[in-house]
Amino acid sequence: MPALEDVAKKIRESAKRLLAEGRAEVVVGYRRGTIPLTTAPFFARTAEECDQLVWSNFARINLANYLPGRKKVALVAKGCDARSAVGQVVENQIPRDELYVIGVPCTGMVDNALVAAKEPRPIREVVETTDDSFTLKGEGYSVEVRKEEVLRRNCRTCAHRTPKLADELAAPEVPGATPDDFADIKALASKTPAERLAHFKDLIKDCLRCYACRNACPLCYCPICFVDETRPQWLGKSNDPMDTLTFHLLRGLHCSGRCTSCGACETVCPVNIKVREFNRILELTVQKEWQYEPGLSWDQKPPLTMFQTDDAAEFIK
Amino acid sequence: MSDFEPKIVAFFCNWCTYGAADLAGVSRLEYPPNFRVVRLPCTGRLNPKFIMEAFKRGADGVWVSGCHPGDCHYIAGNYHARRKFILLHQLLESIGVEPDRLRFSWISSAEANKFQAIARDVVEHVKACGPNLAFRKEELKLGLAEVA
Amino acid sequence: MPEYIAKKSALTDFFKALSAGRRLLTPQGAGDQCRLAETAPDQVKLDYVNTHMSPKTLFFPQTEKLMAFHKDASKPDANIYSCAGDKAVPTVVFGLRPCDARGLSVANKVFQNDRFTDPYWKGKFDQTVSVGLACAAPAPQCFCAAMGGSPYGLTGLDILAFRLEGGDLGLKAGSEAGEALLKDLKLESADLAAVFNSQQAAAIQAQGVAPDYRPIDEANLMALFQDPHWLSTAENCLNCGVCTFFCPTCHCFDIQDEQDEKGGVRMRNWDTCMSWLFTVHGTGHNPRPSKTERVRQRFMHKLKYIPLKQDGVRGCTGCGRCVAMCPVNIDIRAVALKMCQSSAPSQA
Amino acid sequence: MASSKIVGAVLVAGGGVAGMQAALDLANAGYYVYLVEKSLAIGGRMSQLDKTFPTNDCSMCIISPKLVEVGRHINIELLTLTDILSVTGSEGDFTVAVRKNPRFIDMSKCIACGECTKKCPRKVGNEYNELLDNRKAIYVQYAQAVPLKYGIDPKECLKLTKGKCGSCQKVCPADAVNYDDKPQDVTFKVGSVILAPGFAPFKPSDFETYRYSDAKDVITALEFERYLGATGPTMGQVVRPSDGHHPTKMAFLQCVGSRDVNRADNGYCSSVCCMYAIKEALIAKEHAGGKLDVTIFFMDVRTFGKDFERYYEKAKAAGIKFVRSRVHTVKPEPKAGVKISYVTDGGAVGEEFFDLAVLSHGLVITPETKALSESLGVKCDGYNFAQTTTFAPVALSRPGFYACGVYTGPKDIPTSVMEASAAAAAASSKLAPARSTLTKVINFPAPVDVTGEPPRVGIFVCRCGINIASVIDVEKVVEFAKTLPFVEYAAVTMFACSQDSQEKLVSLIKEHRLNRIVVSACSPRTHEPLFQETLAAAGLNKYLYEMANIRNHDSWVHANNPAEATRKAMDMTEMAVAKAALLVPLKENVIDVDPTALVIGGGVAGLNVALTLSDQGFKSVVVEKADKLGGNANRIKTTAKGEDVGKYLEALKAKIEADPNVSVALGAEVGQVEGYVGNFVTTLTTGETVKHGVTVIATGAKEHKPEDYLYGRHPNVVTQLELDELLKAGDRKVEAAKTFVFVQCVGSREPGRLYCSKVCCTHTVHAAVELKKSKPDARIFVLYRDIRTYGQKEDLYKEARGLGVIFIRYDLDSKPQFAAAGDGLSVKVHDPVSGRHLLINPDLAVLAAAIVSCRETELGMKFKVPLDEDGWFFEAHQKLRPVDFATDGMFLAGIAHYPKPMDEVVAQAQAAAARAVTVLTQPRMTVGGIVAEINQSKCSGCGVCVAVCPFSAISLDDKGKSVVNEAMCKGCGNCASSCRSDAPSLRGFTNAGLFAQIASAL
Repeated sequence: MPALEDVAKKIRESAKRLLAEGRAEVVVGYRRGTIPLTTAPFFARTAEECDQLVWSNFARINLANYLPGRKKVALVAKGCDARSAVGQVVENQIPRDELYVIGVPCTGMVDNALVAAKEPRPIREVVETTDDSFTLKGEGYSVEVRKEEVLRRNCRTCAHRTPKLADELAAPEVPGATPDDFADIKALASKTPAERLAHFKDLIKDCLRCYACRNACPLCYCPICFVDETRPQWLGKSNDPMDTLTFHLLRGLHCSGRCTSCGACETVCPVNIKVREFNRILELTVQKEWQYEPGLSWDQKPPLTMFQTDDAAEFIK
Repeated sequence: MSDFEPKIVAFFCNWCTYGAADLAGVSRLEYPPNFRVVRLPCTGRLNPKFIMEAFKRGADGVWVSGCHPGDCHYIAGNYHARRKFILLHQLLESIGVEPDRLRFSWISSAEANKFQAIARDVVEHVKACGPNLAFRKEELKLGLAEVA
Repeated sequence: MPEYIAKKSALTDFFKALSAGRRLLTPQGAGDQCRLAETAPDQVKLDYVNTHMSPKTLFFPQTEKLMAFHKDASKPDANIYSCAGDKAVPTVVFGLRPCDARGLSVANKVFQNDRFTDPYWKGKFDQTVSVGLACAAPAPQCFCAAMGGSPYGLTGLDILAFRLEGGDLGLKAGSEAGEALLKDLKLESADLAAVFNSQQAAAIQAQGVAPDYRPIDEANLMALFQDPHWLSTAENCLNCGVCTFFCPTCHCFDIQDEQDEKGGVRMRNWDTCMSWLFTVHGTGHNPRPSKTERVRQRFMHKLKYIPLKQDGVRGCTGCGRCVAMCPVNIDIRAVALKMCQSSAPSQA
Repeated sequence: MASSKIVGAVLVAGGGVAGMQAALDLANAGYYVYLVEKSLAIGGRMSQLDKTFPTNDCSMCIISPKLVEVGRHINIELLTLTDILSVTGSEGDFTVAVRKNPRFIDMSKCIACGECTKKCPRKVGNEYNELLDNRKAIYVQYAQAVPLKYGIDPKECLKLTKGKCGSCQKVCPADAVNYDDKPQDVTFKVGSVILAPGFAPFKPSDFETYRYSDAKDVITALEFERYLGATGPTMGQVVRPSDGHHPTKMAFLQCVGSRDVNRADNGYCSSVCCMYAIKEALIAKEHAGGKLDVTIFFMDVRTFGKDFERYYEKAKAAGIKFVRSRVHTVKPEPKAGVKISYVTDGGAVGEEFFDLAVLSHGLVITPETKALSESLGVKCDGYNFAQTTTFAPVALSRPGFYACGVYTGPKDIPTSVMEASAAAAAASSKLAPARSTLTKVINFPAPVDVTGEPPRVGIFVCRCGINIASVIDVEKVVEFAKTLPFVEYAAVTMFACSQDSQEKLVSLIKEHRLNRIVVSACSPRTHEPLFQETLAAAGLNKYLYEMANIRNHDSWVHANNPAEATRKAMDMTEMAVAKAALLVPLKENVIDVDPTALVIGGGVAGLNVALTLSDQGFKSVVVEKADKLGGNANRIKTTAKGEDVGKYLEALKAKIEADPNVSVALGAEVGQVEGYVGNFVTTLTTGETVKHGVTVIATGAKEHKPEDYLYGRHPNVVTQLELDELLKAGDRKVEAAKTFVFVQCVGSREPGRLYCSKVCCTHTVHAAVELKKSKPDARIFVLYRDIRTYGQKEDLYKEARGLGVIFIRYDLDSKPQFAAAGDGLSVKVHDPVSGRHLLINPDLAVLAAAIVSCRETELGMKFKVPLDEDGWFFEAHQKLRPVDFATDGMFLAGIAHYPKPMDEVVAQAQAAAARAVTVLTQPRMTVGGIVAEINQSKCSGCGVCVAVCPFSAISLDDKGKSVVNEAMCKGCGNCASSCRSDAPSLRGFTNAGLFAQIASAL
């Protein structure tokens, strides 16, 4: 169990070195949050600032999101984040030589909703020293929580926990988890269409269309998102459920073959919608049809930029 | 439901299926009048958003048809389209859109009979699904009577 | 003014009487499911932290119909818009937190003021009795006191309830209407001032030492606006707008027309200054082209522009929702401190 | 020849795919074309095909745009029902006399509604469907025919033959029927003549043992093709003619009327039958859902073209059975089906029942064509194919006469198309001074600027006689249209397409200041260009036009439901108006074209490209990697026709040297490439910079270095080209040798190189014949898998056998075994006929080594052109664009495309030049119209559009944002649908326009 502080030290050392060498002008990492159970993305530009960099069980945000358009940047990246960064290089959002990846092999990040379910009392403080557990403290209580009990769902099925394409690693490699078996997605087939539609409508019923999922997503770097289009206006602005569903479906399609299951979308959702359900349907299809996983090589072609003459599509008759 | 007449939006590529529909006309092959055709240069032009828009606006069904693989006037448009269709088809089916509401076909400009057969088939299947009440925008609540 | 007591044993009767002729809304559900919902008098809960969303949804729902027309060509008014707001229902809300009540009063001045009245807001607001429940134990993100409020504040409330030992509720009027209502309810009156004051002091103390944000009030607007810290303050912002959606005082909206085969509706929907679309012009020009301008707008609006327009009242009431909800931990308290620093030389 | 005598027009005889291509290439290169077609419509044999091999493309789908292009070309004068009477004069200045036979229909009036056919009482066998069903005496040749005008068959029409009936005249809503139509003789002048009269399928009626004439379940392949066709007599149902049941077991009998001097006088191989039989077998299996067994009885499988061998393998994998046997007897069974008796090459006797026997008939020259050749003075071979030479493969014996297609020998569609372009090049080679002297240009008034005006939509709802109005309440549609937004004017018109309606349209546009036009009538596929021209004539940008197809898609298919049909017409009109209101004028820009070609490769192909271009006055720069010109041809002794390659090459090089239009860069390769069609800038490795408008890739290929058969390890094992070099040098090794073994398919048709090298069989057989002639005592063995001496080359094979060359077949799993025996060689091979192993001790073994590609991946990337998996450059379309790349301004010639003999190389070079001329001849190219554009403020530079553009028309600029090259964009809209942020937009099919259509559809 590497101590979080050891990892943090390694990150700080690398960050300072990269800044000093001029390899990077900014290091994108995490700092401690101002309230419990959080970290915040942090941009270190000086050695002094590097001292604020931390490693945590709550480093959920995918920092690759901050890469497009930057120059000389070093990125603190979990397995999924590093894959997103690779995707951004593949998609011309940042040149490979402007990017330096400080990979952090990751044992998963905490889902705060699961923590809240375990400990409904107000939490005043979190103490974390290792990457397998942490202690919650509040008015007159102190509880230790094992991380594996409160892992985000995407982290539980992450097969690429060690960033394989990183320029360096800030911690020893870790084995990948058993990959997502998509059992729930496959089980949808046993429901009637009406049941399925009801399920998905219920899933998004609280959606505010704040688009935090989109904004936290490293794939959503479009200068103007389709939801903001006005001519034609693709989506109504009211809280009509079909407009909301359309947003999620189209965002799912846009992410298909590109999503690394980093879970940022679900993490940031203020109403705790499992938005990855849409992505996962497509992820399963992409894997099944084209045996493709994004972010695993610098020169891969995303599935929607190519085709095979024998792509299977029996439904087209 | 027997008197239900579905509204279907069809997207045809100019070179093949639109041509097949033309030929069906020349050959006076009758089929039900339930769909309205949006002509595209190529199925490669079909943005999945168009399909969503049709459903959102209350289409009971959507029919997309283009050239057979290999026949594309633009060399590869339908191959690229096919990848999009594979994903869209899977996504919509998974989230509970009745599979029969969304139909894809390849019909060459010579296949007027196939066109007629599929046209009938599409209408019949959408009819069997009944009106699209769930996968569309809600009817606007005008509430004009309640005005104080 | 004397205070009143609703006895623990008679709480159901109290709520029954309170909601006579009105629907009763109270916080229901826990955690992120906690929201104002219609409640039977015997189902009122007192042990929530706060509603997940702010109560502004009551008077300013996310989507609100303003006008409508029909397409029935046989009638003379076909295709002509007429006013069609949803009918307001007499309501009593119990359980507003004082921070939110203050927030509603800020928003109320936006929708109803000496220059302008928004009938849609007014219709609902004027038919609602607001009953607060004081916060004895603030949450980690709470800082109402620092923003000039109090966990026992009365602003924006007709009545404030506070819990007494033994389970009784103390009640204090916040408005004349509240006072009248309390009288009507024929409750036992008592002098609870000492209890109230000591509870309030303890609750304020529990929020910790309140930083002094007054330098912002005194600072030169342009100095605040031009301060370079906005670049770094905004750097990790995702521009998602969660802060604005959850904020009790954020009130911006976008008006849209929609139509279907039977008619059309003009509606307003929440909008957010965090969005690129919020300020983009028809020409394509955007005066707030990047997130830096947008982030600045939000904080300047809360902490400078609203105080300037509303006699020094801040647009932030310290409810802490934005702090808790921000995916990247942009904490308005930290931003306010930066603004304090940047405003060091006060107005010349 | 004085240029004043040169006529800038060409006669093209024959409206099949070859004739059409030649006509288009000529017309697009500045020559006026008279396209003469005997029948009612152009399209030829290809229009009868269901699918085309090896891609299984729908034949009609790919030919149809070409038909339309020919039909609409202002510089192609289409003369249907026309016979050529005579051609007098000489090269550059011929006078052509033709007879235009009566159609009895006024083409300017006929709207092709088909009312006449419905009423015509006279049924006649339908030639289009090989007489398998009936047409009427008044008819169109096929539904997609161009010109789409009816005609009366004078031999069958009751009115014309007996003076009775006249019903077509009565029902014709357009008053187009004219029974008094008379033949007309006309003459015109042309500078040269291209003959492309095509072929007829061999009729196996005289083959008594095959029982075609009396057994119902014995049919020809073309008949079977029609059964497969969606427009055929059974609409694509495969049936057994005797009882209409679906066959479960069928057979193809190859070489019926080909390679047969016994029962037919056709010694040649028809070249295409193996492939079409495989194709029909595959398609039939597909139609039958797999419930069909197919056996193909063959002598040699000749799948020698590009991707053909893979097709053959695919067929085998699909379970199609190949039996090497020439079937001797087919007997009808009492009820249905046939019994086929055959002997395999191992001597086994077989007898099998089949539901259906399909005779793969050869291609023959018709007596009419033979007579035409004679009357025009064109020399033909013994099979009546017109004679050509290897080095002038499309030139006929009479100066100024050229040919393409099957007229000069059996060939497939791509070769015919290639020859057509070659013929266009050759036919215009002497006409360059008269280029653009007879061609017409349409000048339209400058369009009115409607920018900023609100839309003012004009709607014209066509009655189409009764075609629309009898079903749809057109008045109601008009009344409805008047209520739609932006509509200023709406009216009914009788025939929207008639001349007077067009004129009225022009005046109404002006009178009502209409700036968007909607016509609710028929199909935009046939009529949009006409109306667009009218808009242009009225001074309106032609893209401000939208059509609602209320005839083909409505009245014609909903005749029994007038109420719904009317509602549909209203919806369709509303959709059209919704889109029209959002249309904006589209600009067509002109770009300059640099009239120079860069020819990469200085072999026979490249040099011929350069010379052909020079004929048209265009400059070329030939880039050759080696230090001398000529490429592989330097190593070849003679052609299969016996022509001396060395001499030819010397002459070719001398011509190049003397040609002021051609410059050569030796020892040079392509370095950096910038630009696009019209404006390439290429830097050579020598440092030289070339500005050019087009590029022709002719980089050739190389001979495979065999790993087997002791090659390189034994001095007496050589390759074919090495044998040629030995022969040229008069080497003793050959002189002394008495026993020769030729091994075929060395490195070809094997896993990893699954293609036939096409030239080796002919090369070997030719060499064997030459050796045998010079050394009658020599013992020559050819070890082969299938002998593929296609076309008239079959005569060589026959000659070789006659001379005593011994052919022994081997299979891939029992290849000949080579061993050194002392100084000599011993070759062991299994002879399938005797069933024994033979031991041969050759003095010289010649390996027919495969031709392998140079796999020019890097060059391909520089010019944005693709390679296939074998490394051959990949043309735009295997059938109809054999020398073009998908990327505009890029062309292909020679064996960089695929192995081929020299006559085909020369033809392809001429073809590539002809295609290049269509670009180079325009000093300025018009680009734009319906093309994509990028809104860069929405572009993230992710590159999806760049990746999905089939035409390499999109690239990222220096800011990393996408940009469309309008000169290369074809308007498919792939980019627009693939971009997540909608940065690309397809003009004419914008998101807003299509959304408006969707909204008004519901």
